[in-house]
Amino acid sequence: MAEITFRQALNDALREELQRDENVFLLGEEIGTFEGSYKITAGLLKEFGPKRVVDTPISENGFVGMAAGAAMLGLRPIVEIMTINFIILAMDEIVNHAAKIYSMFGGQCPVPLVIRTPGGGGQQLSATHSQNLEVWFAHVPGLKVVAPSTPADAKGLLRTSVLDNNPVIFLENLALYNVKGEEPAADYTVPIGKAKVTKEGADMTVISYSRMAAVALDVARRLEKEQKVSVEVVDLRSLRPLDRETLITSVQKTGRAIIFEEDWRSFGIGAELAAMLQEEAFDYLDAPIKRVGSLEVPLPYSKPLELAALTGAKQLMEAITELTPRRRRGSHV
Amino acid sequence: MAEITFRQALNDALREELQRDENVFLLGEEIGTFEGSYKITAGLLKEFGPKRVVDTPISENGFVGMAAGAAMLGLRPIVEIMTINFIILAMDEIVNHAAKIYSMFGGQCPVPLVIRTPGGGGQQLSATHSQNLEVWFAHVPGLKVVAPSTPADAKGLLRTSVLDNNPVIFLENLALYNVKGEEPAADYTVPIGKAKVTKEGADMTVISYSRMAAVALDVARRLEKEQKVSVEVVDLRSLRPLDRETLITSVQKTGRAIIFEEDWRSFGIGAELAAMLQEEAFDYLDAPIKRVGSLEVPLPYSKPLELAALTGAKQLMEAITELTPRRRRGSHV
Amino acid sequence: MDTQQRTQPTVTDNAGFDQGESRETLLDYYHLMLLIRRFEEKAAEMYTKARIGGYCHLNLGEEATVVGFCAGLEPTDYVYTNYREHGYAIGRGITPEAVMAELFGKVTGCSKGRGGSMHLFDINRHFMGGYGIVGGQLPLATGAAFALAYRDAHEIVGCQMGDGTTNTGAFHESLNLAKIYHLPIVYFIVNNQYGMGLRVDKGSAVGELYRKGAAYDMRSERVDGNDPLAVRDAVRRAAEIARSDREPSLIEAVSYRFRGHSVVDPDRYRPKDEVTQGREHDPVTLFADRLKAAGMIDDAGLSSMEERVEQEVNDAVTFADESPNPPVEGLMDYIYAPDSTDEEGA
Amino acid sequence: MDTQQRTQPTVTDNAGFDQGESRETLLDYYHLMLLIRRFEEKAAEMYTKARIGGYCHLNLGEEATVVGFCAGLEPTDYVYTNYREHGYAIGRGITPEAVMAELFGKVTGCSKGRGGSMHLFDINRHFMGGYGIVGGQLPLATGAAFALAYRDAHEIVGCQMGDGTTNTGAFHESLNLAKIYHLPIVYFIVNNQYGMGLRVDKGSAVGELYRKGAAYDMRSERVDGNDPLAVRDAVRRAAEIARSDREPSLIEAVSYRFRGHSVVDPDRYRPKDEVTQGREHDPVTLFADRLKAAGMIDDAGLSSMEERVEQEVNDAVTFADESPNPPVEGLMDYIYAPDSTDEEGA
Ligand SMILES: Cc1ncc(C[n+]2csc(CCOP(=O)(O)OP(=O)(O)O)c2C)c(N)n1
Ligand SMILES: Cc1ncc(C[n+]2csc(CCOP(=O)(O)OP(=O)(O)O)c2C)c(N)n1
Ligand SMILES: [Mg+2]
Ligand SMILES: [Mg+2]
Repeated sequence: MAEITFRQALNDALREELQRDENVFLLGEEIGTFEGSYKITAGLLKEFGPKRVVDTPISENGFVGMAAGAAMLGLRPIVEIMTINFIILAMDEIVNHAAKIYSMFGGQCPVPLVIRTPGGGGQQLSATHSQNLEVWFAHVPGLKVVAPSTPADAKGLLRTSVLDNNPVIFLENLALYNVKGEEPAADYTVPIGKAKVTKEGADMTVISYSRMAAVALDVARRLEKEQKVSVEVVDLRSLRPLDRETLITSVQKTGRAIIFEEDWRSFGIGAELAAMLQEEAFDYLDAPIKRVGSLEVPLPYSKPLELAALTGAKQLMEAITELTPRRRRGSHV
Repeated sequence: MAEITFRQALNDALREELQRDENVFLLGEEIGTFEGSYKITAGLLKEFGPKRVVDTPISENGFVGMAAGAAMLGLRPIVEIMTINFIILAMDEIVNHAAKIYSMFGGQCPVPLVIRTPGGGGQQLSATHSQNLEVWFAHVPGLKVVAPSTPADAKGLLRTSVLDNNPVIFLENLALYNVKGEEPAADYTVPIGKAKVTKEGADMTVISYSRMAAVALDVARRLEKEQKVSVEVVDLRSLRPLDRETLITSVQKTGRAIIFEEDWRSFGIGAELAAMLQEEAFDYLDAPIKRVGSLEVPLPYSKPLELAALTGAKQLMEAITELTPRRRRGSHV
Repeated sequence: MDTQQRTQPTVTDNAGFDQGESRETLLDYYHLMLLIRRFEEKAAEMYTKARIGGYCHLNLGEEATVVGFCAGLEPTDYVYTNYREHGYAIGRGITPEAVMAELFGKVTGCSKGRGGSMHLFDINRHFMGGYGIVGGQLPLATGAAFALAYRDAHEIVGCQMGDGTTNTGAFHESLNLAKIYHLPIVYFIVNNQYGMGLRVDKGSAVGELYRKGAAYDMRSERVDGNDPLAVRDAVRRAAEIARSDREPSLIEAVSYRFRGHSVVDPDRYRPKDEVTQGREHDPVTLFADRLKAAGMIDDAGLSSMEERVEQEVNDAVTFADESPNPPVEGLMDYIYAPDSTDEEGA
Repeated sequence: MDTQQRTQPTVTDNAGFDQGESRETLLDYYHLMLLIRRFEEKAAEMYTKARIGGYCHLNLGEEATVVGFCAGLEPTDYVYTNYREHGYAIGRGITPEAVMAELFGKVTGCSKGRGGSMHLFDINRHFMGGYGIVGGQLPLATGAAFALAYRDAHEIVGCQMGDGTTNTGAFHESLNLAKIYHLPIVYFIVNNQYGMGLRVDKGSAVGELYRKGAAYDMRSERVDGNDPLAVRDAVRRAAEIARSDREPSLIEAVSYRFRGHSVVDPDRYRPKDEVTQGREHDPVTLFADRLKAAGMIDDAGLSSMEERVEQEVNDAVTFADESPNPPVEGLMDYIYAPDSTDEEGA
């Protein structure tokens, strides 16, 4: 089975969408001549020309709003915001405008807009260049938010996002771009709002998304091999709308849950999941739902500090061990 | 005992801070000649002159960053953002700059900045002018976030916010400005990070902040009179840092909790509270923690729709009834 | 090179009209100006009667800028405005009924009662919205122009804004984008001399706002906002350049806000004599005088025009009054556009 | 009125220096330019050796703008820059050791290892930070100038930025604020002709960036960024006006980026001959030639200067190498400033 990188999957999906629909165009800083800060758009300017692949000045609020306006007239822009840290400058056009235009004007004008942007730490980019902030978007009605963890899902979700008639925030992660995974079938698509059980398990459920969903799967598989504990892994894939059903079903089965996210722990995505699950599966819970997230500090540049601040496989392992039912634990002492 | 409005309490606190410290100055749109969109700064330009009360053009990111820069050199700006809906334009200077400068530069330069801004719906201001968004700020390390519900706490917290050496987001609510309450003692201050049990109760805990904390207290008192159920009410007052201890203690006592907030229900403040409480008080919970919030829709202008979308006393009552232990319920049928 | 022209506000009490002007059209302009005047006065009245809620901003004193702007564009051109847009909505062909119904929050309103005074919209008339966030409409309008250029369309975009709006980052970013991409758009500043209580020169380093075009090598001019024909001609010049040369323009129409910022603003901060003076240059009466002086209408004609307009406004109120509220069961409609590849909601 | 002056880039291979120029000072300038050149070359080397992480942007080719800017300000003036600031930090008196240590992420770095290459800071030298968010430093610098005006202080603010930064909303809002409040600040654009891969005229509607001052009635001029004296004099003029008249200025220094945007950028998008040409106007060698021609230094002097600089740079690396990392136990320090009225953290 052929493998491709996350970067290639995005590049392929963008190319296919540009070929499929001439209303689709790309807009963003350095996506053309420079071929993308992270080379996601490599080759596309050459192939489709400057009408379809548009380099912008450093004006995030301006060109995101411009994309929304173009979408109001029926174009289907795919915007790249170089990293999620800069999208903070465009929140007004995203939240006060793109997210509200369809509703506020009584359903007269959809805004079919996709905004791609990578988040995440671990590259020593320090405090202003290492954020996640998914929760800011997931909180807002009128937006859809997706965060795939595999090349296949990235391709499948990018396609459905472009077909969607609403503003979709497509969240990537810097540390995922070089990750390889199965190349999906030519017609593979992933519906927005559907989570995926990436590994079945009996003892507990680990819920995650984006890069941490990949880490969670590795950890779970390793533990399975070592026959330590049977962990079910759910990859959210979409943060808004949330696939409550899949989450509840899994936790009702395992009775234990850990939410694993890269972002700062409090007031994050995990908070909603834990709150919702204790509402919906209270009587099935054998233990409190745990949240594993990063330390709440503006991420420092210095490598040892950065490593100490960010969560990862080690922290997840610890949480799993703490949460493992006594009987199973017993079987190893 | 003398009573004052929430508006007057803020106006008094601003005046006193301007008198106390000449490094304190006010900055914002329409706070001078116009005396404030909601008249919080009425009379202050006349009293302190244009050096201390500065009208700004419509440049939220520009003047919020300007205030942060002035704070870097030791001034203590109090910024008014006319409503929280416009602070969305200033998120970069708040989150990428004010919140990170002290940490990212190794503790060399504090940013003693207060940003006051009212949120809330119910005024028929429609989707772009009725938001809350507290969670965006509560999520960010480096920021402190307060949201008082009474004139006394407003005054007490505004004072401590101005004395604080960090950026403090001071959240008000349009519907609170005319609310009256006890005038606090001249030296009354409220520490940032301390919640308040505004009413003791035995059957359940209702946790809230800002305007909804006032509504919750009314409802709880009414129910007490009618001897229906004994509700303990906790007013958070600060959203970051969170006073976990007070919340946990109360819920350990009552075994039941409702989080009551005006904002959209999912990924809100209540999510963190529910997640944290099920982590810390799991074995004390007799029922799932409930969240009562507003419907997740861009708030429509039309009054009947707005009323249907926003949460309030009625919704809280229903939740309390559902959560009331059977024995007590029994005693009324 | 300086691409700016400075048009000295022309004295407006001059009776002569160019040959080209047809009586019928001029009377239409007058009718629209008067309709806006009376509609806004009625809106203020309805607000005090609590039939209208939220914020309500009126075009009183700006009728000539509104009518001139609308007349300078073609019917299929796209229009974006700020929240002070009742007149523009009517000027672009939305019925006074549908506008008043929106102010009343009724389901028959042009935004189905969801937008209110600040958020009027009509996709069929290419009226792409009033926007309550200052500056918010500029990037959107720029994007609409981007789409029209992308499709090589005949239509262009007209984007209205206030004087205070020129101090926002969105103004700077939008005009720069429009120029580098050669977009067919006319940015139209209504300089009514105030942003809420802030006088234009207190908030803007340059008081003559058309000069801001220099930072983008953008053609810009200033016109007398009390003369609907001067405004129309400036907008036409700019529209023509947008249509044929694919170049943006910036127009500043100098006007005066007759009342407070919104209906609830007591307007205490402006010098009495300034207000009196401002109101003396009443664009509606000035234009009526010109029409009379040119023998195009007489007092009888004027008063029958008054009656007609009064009728139109009253009909709008009746319609709004008798229209139903949006059904509460429909509250959760329109959050997401259909034909999405997922199930609704979050 | 047009407050802009257009200074034609002066031919820089002219050997003559004004009377006023002391040999010592000129040699100091040269030393600083050479130090920055070698420091940056070493930083690139250390990056490829993975001793430096994250993003790393160099001042190679911009030495004259850096030195001229620093020389035009007084030692106690406040400086804000973007993330391409190693040279500015050194030019304002932070030791190469403390800068290199910061790049290495060491606790002895000028930001204690927390900021890295993009976020150098030294409160004692009034170096108020490099900032990684494009445009982010402008409102902050404007606020620092606000504080100085508020206190009627002698100091002023120098705010450096790149050419691409002039397209941000923050640029527009900041310059307008500085003008209406009459703030003592010098906005300094280093036009190195590119923002990452985007040529200045592709991103900005006006290619001559100093012309953007017109939108704020702000005094602005353009200087040859390859001549440290021309830059210094322009900054001095502006600083004097800021200090005595409390008025902001805008300066555009035309320069060229010798390498890619950051150390990892292979720089494939620029025409070969353009790059070659750009590098031929090497500000460091040009200035060396002038000094020689003026008989202020000879080849021996130049090579001993080379040795001295090499030593300084090597000492910086040694210092950085031998310095400890920040203690992990201290990770949660500095999130909140002390003497708050609450307990730390959230
Ligand atoms: C981003 C933003 N900031 C502040 C406000 C509050 N506000 C509403 S209207 C207004 C003044 C706008 O003045 P101008 O652009 O001249 O338009 P006018 O009201 O005169 O038509 C302000 C500050 C807002 N709606 N949006
Ligand atoms: C708000 C924001 N958008 C985008 C970026 C990514 N970025 C970093 S540097 C840069 C180019 C800046 O060019 P210029 O202002 O000319 O400065 P130079 O790098 O040439 O010194 C961009 C787009 C950023 N850091 N911040
Ligand atoms: Mg105005
Ligand atoms: Mg540059």
